[in-house]
Amino acid sequence: MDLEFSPKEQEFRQEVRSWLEANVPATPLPSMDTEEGFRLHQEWEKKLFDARWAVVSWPQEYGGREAGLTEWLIFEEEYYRAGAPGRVSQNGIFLFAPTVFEFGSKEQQDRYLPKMASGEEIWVQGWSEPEAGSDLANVRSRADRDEERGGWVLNGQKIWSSRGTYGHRLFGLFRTDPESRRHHGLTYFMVDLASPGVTVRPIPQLDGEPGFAEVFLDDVFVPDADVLGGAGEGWKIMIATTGSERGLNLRSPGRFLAPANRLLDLYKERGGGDQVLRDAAVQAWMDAEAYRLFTFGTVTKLLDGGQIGADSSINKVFWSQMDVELHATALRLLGGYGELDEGSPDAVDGSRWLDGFLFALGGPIYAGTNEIQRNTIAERILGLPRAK
Amino acid sequence: MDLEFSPKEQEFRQEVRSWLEANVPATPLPSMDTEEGFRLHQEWEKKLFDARWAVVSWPQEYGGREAGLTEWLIFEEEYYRAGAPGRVSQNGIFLFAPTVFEFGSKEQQDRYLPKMASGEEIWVQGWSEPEAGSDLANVRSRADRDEERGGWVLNGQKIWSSRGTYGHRLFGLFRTDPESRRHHGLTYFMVDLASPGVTVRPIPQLDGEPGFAEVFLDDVFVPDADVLGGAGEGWKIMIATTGSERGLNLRSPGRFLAPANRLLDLYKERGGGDQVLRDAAVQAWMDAEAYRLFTFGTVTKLLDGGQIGADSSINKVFWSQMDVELHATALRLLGGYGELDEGSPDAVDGSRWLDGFLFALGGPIYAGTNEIQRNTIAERILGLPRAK
Amino acid sequence: MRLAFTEDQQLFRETVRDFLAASCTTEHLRAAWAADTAVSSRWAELAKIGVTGLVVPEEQDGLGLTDEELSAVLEQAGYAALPEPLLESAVAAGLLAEFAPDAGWLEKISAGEATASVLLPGQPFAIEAATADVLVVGLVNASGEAEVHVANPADYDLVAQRSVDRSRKLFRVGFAPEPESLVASGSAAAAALARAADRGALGASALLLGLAKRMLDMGVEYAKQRVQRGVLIGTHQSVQHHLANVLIKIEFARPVVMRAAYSLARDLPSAARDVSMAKIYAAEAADLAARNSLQVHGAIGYTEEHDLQLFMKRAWALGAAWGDSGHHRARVAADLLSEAPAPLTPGF
Amino acid sequence: MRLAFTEDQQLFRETVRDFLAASCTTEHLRAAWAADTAVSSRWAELAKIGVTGLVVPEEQDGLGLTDEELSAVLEQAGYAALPEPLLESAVAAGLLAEFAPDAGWLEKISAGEATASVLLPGQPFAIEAATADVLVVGLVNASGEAEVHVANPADYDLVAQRSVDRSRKLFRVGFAPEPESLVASGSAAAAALARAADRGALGASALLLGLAKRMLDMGVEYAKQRVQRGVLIGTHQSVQHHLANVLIKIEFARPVVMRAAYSLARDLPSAARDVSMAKIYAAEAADLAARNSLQVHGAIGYTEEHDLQLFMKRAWALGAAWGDSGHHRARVAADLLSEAPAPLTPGF
Repeated sequence: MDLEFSPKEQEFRQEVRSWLEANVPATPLPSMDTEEGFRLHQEWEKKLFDARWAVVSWPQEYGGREAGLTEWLIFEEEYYRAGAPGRVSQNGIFLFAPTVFEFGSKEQQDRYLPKMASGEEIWVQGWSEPEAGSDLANVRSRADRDEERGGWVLNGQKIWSSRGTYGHRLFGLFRTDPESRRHHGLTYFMVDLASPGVTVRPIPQLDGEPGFAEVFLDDVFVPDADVLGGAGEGWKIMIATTGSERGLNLRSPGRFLAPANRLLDLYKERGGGDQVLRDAAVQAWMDAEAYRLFTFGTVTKLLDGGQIGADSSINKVFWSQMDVELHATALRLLGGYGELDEGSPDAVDGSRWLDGFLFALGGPIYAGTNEIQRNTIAERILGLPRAK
Repeated sequence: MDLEFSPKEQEFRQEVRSWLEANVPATPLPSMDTEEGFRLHQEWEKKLFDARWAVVSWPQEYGGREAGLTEWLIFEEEYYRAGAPGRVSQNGIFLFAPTVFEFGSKEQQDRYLPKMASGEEIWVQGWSEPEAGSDLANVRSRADRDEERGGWVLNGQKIWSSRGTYGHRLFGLFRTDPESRRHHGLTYFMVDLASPGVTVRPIPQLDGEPGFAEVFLDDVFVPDADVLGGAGEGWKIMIATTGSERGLNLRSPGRFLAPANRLLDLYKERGGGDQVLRDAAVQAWMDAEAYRLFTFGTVTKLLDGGQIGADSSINKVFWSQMDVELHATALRLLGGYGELDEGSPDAVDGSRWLDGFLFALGGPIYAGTNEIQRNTIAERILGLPRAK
Repeated sequence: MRLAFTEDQQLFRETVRDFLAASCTTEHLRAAWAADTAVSSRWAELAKIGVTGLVVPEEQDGLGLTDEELSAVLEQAGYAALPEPLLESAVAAGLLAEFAPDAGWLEKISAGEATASVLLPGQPFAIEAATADVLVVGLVNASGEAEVHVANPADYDLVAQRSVDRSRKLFRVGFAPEPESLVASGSAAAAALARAADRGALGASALLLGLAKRMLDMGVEYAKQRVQRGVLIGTHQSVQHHLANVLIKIEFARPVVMRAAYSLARDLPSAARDVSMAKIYAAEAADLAARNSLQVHGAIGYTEEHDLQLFMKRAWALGAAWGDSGHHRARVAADLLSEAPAPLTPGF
Repeated sequence: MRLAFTEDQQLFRETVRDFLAASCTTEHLRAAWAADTAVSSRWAELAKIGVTGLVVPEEQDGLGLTDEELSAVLEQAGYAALPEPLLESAVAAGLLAEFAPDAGWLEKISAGEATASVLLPGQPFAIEAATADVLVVGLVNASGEAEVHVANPADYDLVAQRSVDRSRKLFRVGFAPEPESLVASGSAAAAALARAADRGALGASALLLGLAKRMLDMGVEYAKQRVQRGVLIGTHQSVQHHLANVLIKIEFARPVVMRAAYSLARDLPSAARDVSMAKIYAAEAADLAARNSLQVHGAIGYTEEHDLQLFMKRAWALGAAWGDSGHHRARVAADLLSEAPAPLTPGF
């Protein structure tokens, strides 16, 4: 084992840290799911992009630094440590971009990636459909061929599209072979949400913000230039992206340490020596540490040429539960002040703990419910027979 | 609500209490699953019987006092409070007897009940069979008609028969119609374990005692006189008995208060003010109290003419988990002494906490695993569709 | 020995249930969320069936009933997430009946013409303080003595807060005690305030029990109707077990809450311990009901449009109100580990 | 940055794994349960592949390896429930190497000709004390000073105990410290004893991790083969989730244990905190593995005939040994809540 960072890596960390210290907004930006907050988060992305910090692992030509896996992790650790704004462009740069790099044409890469990296164009995912649940193969939205115009006409409905309310472009699967079922006959489209026939209906979530939206498509024309890969190859292509979504573990090993450390501070202020709350706060901190170590283990595996695969299901169940417990513990520490929402003069830390709790509650549900993740673990890792 | 006991009931309680105080053995008897312990427990049953305390709710003619439900509960509370020996005859007097009273002929009642009540004949249950799991309808053991001798010839195998090692008679279902499946074609037999063709193989459980046994039947003859109810009526008749098995809640509301109070004492001695252990011990005590209150609620329902039904599944999951947690907490309090088994000079309270823990671990498994109980709750109480 | 409500209590309970089913729908709740006050014309309606004056003595036009009936009714109020300050008024009424029976407030409360709110020691905010016609304040003065004040709006200023449950209109109260507002002090005041806090905790337990049942019912309904990938999700064992575990919590919390109501109604020695136990069990049942019902609902349950959130948020708020589980565990432990714990109810 | 064993470490680990798979079967374990000592000819065999002298300095014929390799090997020992006192000998060896390198014990341990046992302050019993050739005793003397003694069987009397895990041969040790047996005292002794306790806790974590994996594997195997009512029980979602939850605990405990080994091997400032965290996670994984594997097995798993009990009972015993989770939680909290918590490993 070697749990040291190389001098070069440490230097990189220093560079990241000092830039962030100099540039991270002093006061948190408003929620990226409000109109103003969305705009301010776009501006922040532009600032990152101009300093080449927006997409560190990307090639130079698209604004990246070709950073290796470890450097990328260092960047992510520092980013969370600095309490920098959430990444409004994450669906694009983290989930979608890998697919574009792998399956997009050079023309598509040149057309999409720079604006994606600069935050000028925010991408929206169009995976779920009503009735389909977490089963991505259950696509009913269809695309019919339009030879004349050289493209496709899309009809249907996507739901739970995060950033959908204010985003610009949607990526998702549509059924191009009406006869097909399940994984077959699906094609990967990139839809300009400004196109005629697109209706976006914001869906406010528990915290009241329209974090995701329902997208209705009525005879929406999409040119061939906006088809990713070949017709009918959608499923194969999509796998990569969902892989990275569920592999959120690679988003940041330090992701939960910052709130865990704040929780310890909250305990010091308000715990009054209560041992049960002490253990709960310490457990949250240890889980954040364990998450970080698990991530380093995964990275080592990747550097050795291994795959993440179903491990990401293990990771997803763990972090989503930890995130809920961490914030639930904070609310217990706040007692009668825990219910105070933003806008309350007496709210502690601007109600960030309540916001965090409401946000965390989505974790066990999204990107495949934890029940589905456990089935996946049982079947794909433990090799148990398919659940009845 | 009226949570007082009537003067008559209080008087009854006093009578029970003083008899028990005068007669309960000062030192606990050896495990009823050892040869000597079994004999000593039989002697204790005889003592109870002679004082008419063995079967308080039974008719006078069979050694009972025709006690009502509440009086019976009072007896049970006092019995556990006094730390009196476990009931070696429980399979007979609690599980089987109700069936005999309901479906047995007068001749059978006269022949079986007195010896059952006096502990002279210990009854053994023969429900489970290999492969059948907790599904009682999955009976493979068969009984073939023998007109000449006027009875049946039994073949097959029963497993997990508690008291099977030293018990005298087995009650259980056998398939009398070879063509039948599931609930049909089953008949209720009472088998003398001394009959030729019976082989009993003790199965030591976690605590090392042969608490149950495997019973092999090879051409065992059972006369018609030992058939309960008519041929093919076995399932209908059995339901009542398993009802009472799962309705263990009616065994005693005070059942867990005695160990819970001992746990509080153990905490006072060894807890050293640890708040986490304090809360765990207090939780165990509260759960024992809640169990008691739940039982009073059930009794009220019964007195109002209601049924227990699937409520017993709710009760079974609760007490079996509580029993494990209660003893796990005790072992935590014992620290490095918790692993000491009987025979250890330094064992605390003669290793009763370890014994209790090992015994408790069976709870979530027996009488229908807790998973099956939850399915039952979901389907029969919440009305959810049958699990896939 | 009867651990069940009497027929009269059952009847009262059902009357309230039916009234709320019609007059306190989730549309009504959303209206209460949007308004400045959660008190509506429903308050006068509740008065007509005796609910607002439930614990008010008959001399002051109330029903003169006890914490037994109060908790039976509050369980229904919880099931409907009734936004009006029914519990707060009942706690205030108890103090008014003891120390200010002739001030005229009780008659108004019974008639549904007034609402009362209450602020006990250690309680950070008072509900509906801006609209309450009378605010009963309990405090510990500089010399460590308990005092009960009946404050008129003139006597205090308020700072409005915003609860995650928008129908809980919370206010920080800046109250300057005046000799005129003082109605009791010393040991009598201390005892009454302790009794009031227990009524509050018992009432919160009953509300939480009702909330838990409501969230369970919503989860069960959804599991019976929601088809995913061609199958009812209610056929999944994980869904069945999530909901079964909630039912188990509820079924064991119910007799615990009922017993606490019995003990408190009679001021039995075990009352305080029984009430604390009730709050612990009811809060745990409601917490699990919220988590598991949300998990069963999935993404749709995570939206503001879905009604589940109305009940989850109330449950979270009430779990911490009137003493959280940590506070009540300490109370139970203090009694059980003392030299002479209170005798069990029912006796043993 | 590499959070993984080196190829050499992997190789060593696999050698031990294969050896134990053949030479430490459950039949061997049952024999160890029945015997007066759990030490068999296997000890000499283990010496041949360097296991007994793993942490013994090369000068004393050992491999001179660190806690990293030790924990890698102990995970395999846990998987097999190896009954020999490998961990105790390693802890003793550490103290002997520091304070009595020339006493000749280390060479014998390396050669598999001797076993050592250890009794640290606060530890109630010493394992295999009756058969151990040397017993290293740590104690705090009357004046509160730490002392390390190398005791010969002549210096102490023993009272045999009986563990629920019959292969743990426990003894209460009545030891009368003699000037001749004293090998260290004061701060040096205190530091060495603290280090020894950390090695013990780390080793127990590795053993528990292996035990957890073994119990999971048994549950998975059973779920794949056991047919009930015509279906494989492994197709039940409840069974799948029981086992998946165990795997999650194990997969997150593993890097935590590895990190602790790394920190302790280098005596980093975070070592004590990292070791305590490892013990907490490994014990929790083993505890859940025992419960869920038992639940998946059902009644058959509850019998003495079934091998599951051999591993469950060892897991329960080790969970409390070398400091239980309460002890280690307090240690982690003390560091984290201090003015200057130890820096993270890896750094941040």
